Amino acid sequence: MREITVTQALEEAMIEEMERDERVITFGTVRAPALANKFGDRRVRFTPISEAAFTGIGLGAAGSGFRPVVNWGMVTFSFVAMDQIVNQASKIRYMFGGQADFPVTFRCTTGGGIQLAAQHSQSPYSMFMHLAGLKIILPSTPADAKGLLKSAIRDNNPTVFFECSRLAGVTGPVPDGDHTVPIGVADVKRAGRDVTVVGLAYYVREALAVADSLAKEGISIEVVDPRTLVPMDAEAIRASVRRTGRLVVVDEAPATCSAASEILALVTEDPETFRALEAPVQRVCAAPVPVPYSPTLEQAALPDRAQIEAAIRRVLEGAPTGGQTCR
Amino acid sequence: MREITVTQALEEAMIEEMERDERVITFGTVRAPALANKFGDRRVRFTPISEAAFTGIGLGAAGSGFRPVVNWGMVTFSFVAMDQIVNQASKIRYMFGGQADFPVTFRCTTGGGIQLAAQHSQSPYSMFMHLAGLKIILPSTPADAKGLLKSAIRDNNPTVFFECSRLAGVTGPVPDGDHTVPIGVADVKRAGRDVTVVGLAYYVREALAVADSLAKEGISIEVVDPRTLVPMDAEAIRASVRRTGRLVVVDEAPATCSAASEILALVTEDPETFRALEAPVQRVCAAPVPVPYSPTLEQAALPDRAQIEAAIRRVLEGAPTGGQTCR
Amino acid sequence: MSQEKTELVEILRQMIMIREFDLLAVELRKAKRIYGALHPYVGEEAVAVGVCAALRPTDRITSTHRGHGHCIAKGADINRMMAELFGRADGYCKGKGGSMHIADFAIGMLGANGIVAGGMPIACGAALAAQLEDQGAVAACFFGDGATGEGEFHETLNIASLWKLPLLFVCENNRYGAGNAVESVRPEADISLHAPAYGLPGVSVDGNDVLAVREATREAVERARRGGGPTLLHCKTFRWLFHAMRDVPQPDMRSADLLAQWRGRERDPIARFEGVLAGRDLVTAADVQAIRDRVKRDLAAAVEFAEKSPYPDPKDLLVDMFAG
Amino acid sequence: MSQEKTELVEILRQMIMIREFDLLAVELRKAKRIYGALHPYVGEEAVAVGVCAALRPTDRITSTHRGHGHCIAKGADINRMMAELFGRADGYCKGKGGSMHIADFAIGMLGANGIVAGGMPIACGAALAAQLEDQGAVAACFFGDGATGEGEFHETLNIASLWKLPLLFVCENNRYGAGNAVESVRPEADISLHAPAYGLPGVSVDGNDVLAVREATREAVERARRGGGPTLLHCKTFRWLFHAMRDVPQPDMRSADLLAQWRGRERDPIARFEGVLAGRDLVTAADVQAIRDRVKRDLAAAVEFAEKSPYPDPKDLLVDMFAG
Ligand SMILES: Cc1ncc(C[n+]2csc(CCOP(=O)(O)OP(=O)(O)O)c2C)c(N)n1
Ligand SMILES: Cc1ncc(C[n+]2csc(CCOP(=O)(O)OP(=O)(O)O)c2C)c(N)n1
Ligand SMILES: [Mg+2]
Ligand SMILES: [Mg+2]
Repeated sequence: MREITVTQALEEAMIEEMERDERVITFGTVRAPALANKFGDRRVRFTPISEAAFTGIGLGAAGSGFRPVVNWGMVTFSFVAMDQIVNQASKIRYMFGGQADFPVTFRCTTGGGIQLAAQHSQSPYSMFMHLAGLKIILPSTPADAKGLLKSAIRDNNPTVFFECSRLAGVTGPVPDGDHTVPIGVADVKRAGRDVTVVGLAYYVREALAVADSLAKEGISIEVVDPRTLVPMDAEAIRASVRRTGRLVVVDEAPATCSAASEILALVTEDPETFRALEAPVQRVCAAPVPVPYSPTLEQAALPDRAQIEAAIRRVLEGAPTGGQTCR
Repeated sequence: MREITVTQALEEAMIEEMERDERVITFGTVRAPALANKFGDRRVRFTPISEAAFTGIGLGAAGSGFRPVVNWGMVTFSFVAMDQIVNQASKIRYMFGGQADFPVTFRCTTGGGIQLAAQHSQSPYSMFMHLAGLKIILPSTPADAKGLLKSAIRDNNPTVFFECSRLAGVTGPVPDGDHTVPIGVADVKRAGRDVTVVGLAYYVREALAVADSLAKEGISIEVVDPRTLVPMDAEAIRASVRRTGRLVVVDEAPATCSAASEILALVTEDPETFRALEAPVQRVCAAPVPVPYSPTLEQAALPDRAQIEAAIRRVLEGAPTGGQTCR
Repeated sequence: MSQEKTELVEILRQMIMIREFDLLAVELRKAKRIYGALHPYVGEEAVAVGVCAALRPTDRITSTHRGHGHCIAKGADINRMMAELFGRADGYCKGKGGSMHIADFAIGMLGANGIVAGGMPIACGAALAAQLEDQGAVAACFFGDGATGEGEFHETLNIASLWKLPLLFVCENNRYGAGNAVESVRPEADISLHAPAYGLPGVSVDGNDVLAVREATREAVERARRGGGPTLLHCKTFRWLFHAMRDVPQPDMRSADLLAQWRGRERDPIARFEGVLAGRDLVTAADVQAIRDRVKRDLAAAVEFAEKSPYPDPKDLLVDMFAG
Repeated sequence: MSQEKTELVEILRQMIMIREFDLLAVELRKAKRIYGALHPYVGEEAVAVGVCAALRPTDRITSTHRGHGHCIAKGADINRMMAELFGRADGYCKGKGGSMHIADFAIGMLGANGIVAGGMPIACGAALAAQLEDQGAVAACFFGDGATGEGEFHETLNIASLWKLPLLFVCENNRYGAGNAVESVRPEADISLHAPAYGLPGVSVDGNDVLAVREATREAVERARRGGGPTLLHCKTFRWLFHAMRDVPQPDMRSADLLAQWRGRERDPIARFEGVLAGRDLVTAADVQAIRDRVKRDLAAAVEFAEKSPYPDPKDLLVDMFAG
């Protein structure tokens, strides 16, 4: 299979969906020359720096028959538009009794790790997950990125599509043709017996790397990638935890009220899964600070492989696992 | 002790703090005639309907030596100001290396239950908790409301003070004099042996009511009120759960990535508390919908005593508790 | 009856309907037969009706927290509006929205909005859709004087003008935003002053003169349909009643004198328009009385319709959340 | 040396320092000795320096993502600025902020801001503080032409004018917001046109003429100190370099011709001001060369200071989060 970057995969998705459906339009503050040349400046626009207005414009155009893809740029810029997201987009369908659909996709980049500091490095997906009424997507591979963006654009609901900054240039195989990935289905990126590690975005890769290295000790890690945060494929995660009896969740958002908290809650409130647990569940998250600029501090603020490994060892402590019997 | 409403308690707090420190100023879109008459229209202002601007004005004035109390009105209006909250208020101190303090208090009403529908009924504290850098307060009694508002105004950090709509008219005893309540300290509102119920705001009262009624069956409920959501008094909650072995969290926000999720995570990731758990932990939260208008739907959307009781019975299932032995 | 006369009489009927609808709603709310918050449009009828009289059914509007007038003027069914206020299953939003969230997408009414200025970007999106569809449709957003304090007002003016969108900005300057007089929250009371900085026409009009509003709207709409871009229409009117009520009305601090001035026959938009019609021999006092009677009968029927409609079934709580 | 001459030479020195600082920063960033995003102020020096020359140390400013010039003009220490770019413990923010978040509250520099228009309400709060303190202090907020797209621009203009706050709105119209020419995002290029709707003076000035900027600022500041309220000062200037760089500069699509025009001696704010000073016999070519040499030595020392400063200790990660 051909290998392309996440950025290329996303651009392919945009082109294919715009070709497929002329009601797909797109705008944001940054020009998209490739798309504009192909589809013209009526369907591909750039806007003034007015996130609140152009978010609402996307919503209004969606309610009037179009399928806008609105690019916020960095997710931190979306906070300027938060009223349109919270009070309008997430509520509009239900509040009006379901009389219209609002097929709008909001794209944004997310995450830290590239020294852009607090106002350009944030991973606030849980704030959007908390709102009933938005679908939330966070892919970790080029194939998932392409397939999920295509699904998001075709979905008839407001959808927020998060693009992890550190994954933009990462390559991976992407199937040819109309490759879509269903919204709401988690993916087991690596099967294992001893510990379930749920990773988000960049931390799927990091979890896989740790799993590789622990495999040498005979510790068998299952890496689950939710891919979609709303709807969350709770059953896939629970099923994995019921097999392994142990859960570590890794994400670069601070822990408090995070997606990681939610996954812990989904697992521990389910009686069957709770009973299968052999160790306390663990979060490996960012420190509770705005992301700092200096590389030494930023590295300390964000999770790393050592922390993931330590959490895995904590949940394995005293456990009669493959890993431990092999040692 | 004299009994006053939450609203009166909050007004007392404002008056006392404005008398105590002339650097305390206040503004919002609604006039506050009692305060304005007492302290003049330089310190007590009303603003245009410009939440983003006046939130930032509060922050800027705080960084310039004042102690503004900024009234957003309903918490849903604060989303218009979300950039100033997320990108500015929560980050400003850390991002600038701690060179200045920003003693600003943001007040807002929160919650549903009074048929104001989706855009005027929301309980999004977890979205603010997720941000590292804000202190978050959510009192349930007039005494706590007064004592915590006074502490918030004196605190040297940006603080969001949530006022539950359904509690506004509720009365309770409030000590005379300079009554303050420390930020970050939970309160056990009722001691009990069998189940820890953590309630937030209005649901502290509801949990107490359920505890009363279950007491008749010999089921002994401990009701814990965190009062402050950031910093969360995790140790008080964990200590309670270690005693009871069972946890139910009740709140009127939807469950996903909520304060309730966070409390479940804080409890289940702590090894000692995890080992003390005798049943899956439970959330009793709002349905995942924007709060609907019609009373029948709104009641169905928000938690009620029956759901609290059912959750308590679920965690007690098969348990050799006082409650069960009495039956 | 001539086409012109039919139209004018319908304008009168709509204004009377709006007034009676909201006066009735106030009584219903006082009696706790309906719920939540209520913002009566009484006194401002000429704005909604004058604007919508210049629109087509395929044109789209957004509204505000004070939205009943806009619904009725755009052609909404009062039965379903009333059922919504009663929180019933046959309401426009199946009881999920209430007074502040009535919408009827089928007639191009894209929703009331409980967030001040929140509807403006949405209307701008509808105007973008209209421009892309290229069928000559336009959009209009209603907003209050208070809403001009919000950044979304400014952002939307800028983009709509830049893109020459077929959008009509209708400022209902009723002189107050809740308890605050417009002079107390704006250094310049004249809202049309914003237009030049955005390179679009700003027009001030007597918002209690329904024909003047219709005329100004027609000009703006024609320009918009021709690709000439948006207009800022500043309609000067007055809110007769309190800002809002829940169980009881919010205190209204305005002087009795001021209220009397605006409620007098010379300023009342309905009385004035009745005068115009009578002067042109288009209606008699009896005709007007007949309209009023019909309106009252229709409203009584709407209340009956609403009360007969069931409350939504709690089992349907999750219905309408996501589209398939 | 006369007071006047001292001041003018200091203005020249600051402009040269800003230019050299940012040209050096570009090289440092290309060499990956500093991190993150960098927005050079080259070509716009006369705005920051002209404005700050009319301010007192006790006056407060807020800045933007393109903030080095504002820092230097307000009197920041280039050693601590440079250490911040290097991400070191002796930087202004102890390495936590970087280029987009330099602040020095001690000199009234309330922070650069990575969010377009985000600093304006904060400056307005500083102006409110100044009004309440009643010591004649003022505040100024710098913002770009692109920032006028944001609602916070409008909201802040309105409140500042309404409350007659001592606030100076300094629009640095460098004709581009990132890749977008001002004409492509605003229907009206002239930003001072916004002023009338807010009842405040709007003044356009040649932003490459440092004395003109200083003069316009002086007038505005004097009015503000007297309680006359805010001014919108529209400074027309030009961005010489790319919008921003990370590991490499963002592509700059502007024509070589256009760049050459603005970089020529007739428009270059520094060359022009050198000409003015030489024409008034205040400096010789040798004087200017001496200033340049000193600036370069100071910058070399700043780099040395920065590099000697340790990286922040990861153990201090949580320090500075909350005030006691
Ligand atoms: C963002 C936001 N802030 C505050 C409010 C509370 N509020 C509701 S209506 C209103 C006054 C609006 O005034 P105006 O725009 O003039 O409309 P009018 O009520 O006069 O029709 C206010 C402040 C709100 N609903 N939304
Ligand atoms: C709210 C927000 N939206 C978008 C951006 C991305 N961005 C950074 S600088 C910039 C252009 C700003 O243009 P202007 O205000 O003219 O300032 P200049 O860069 O020309 O100095 C943009 C779009 C941002 N930082 N914040
Ligand atoms: Mg009004
Ligand atoms: Mg610019």
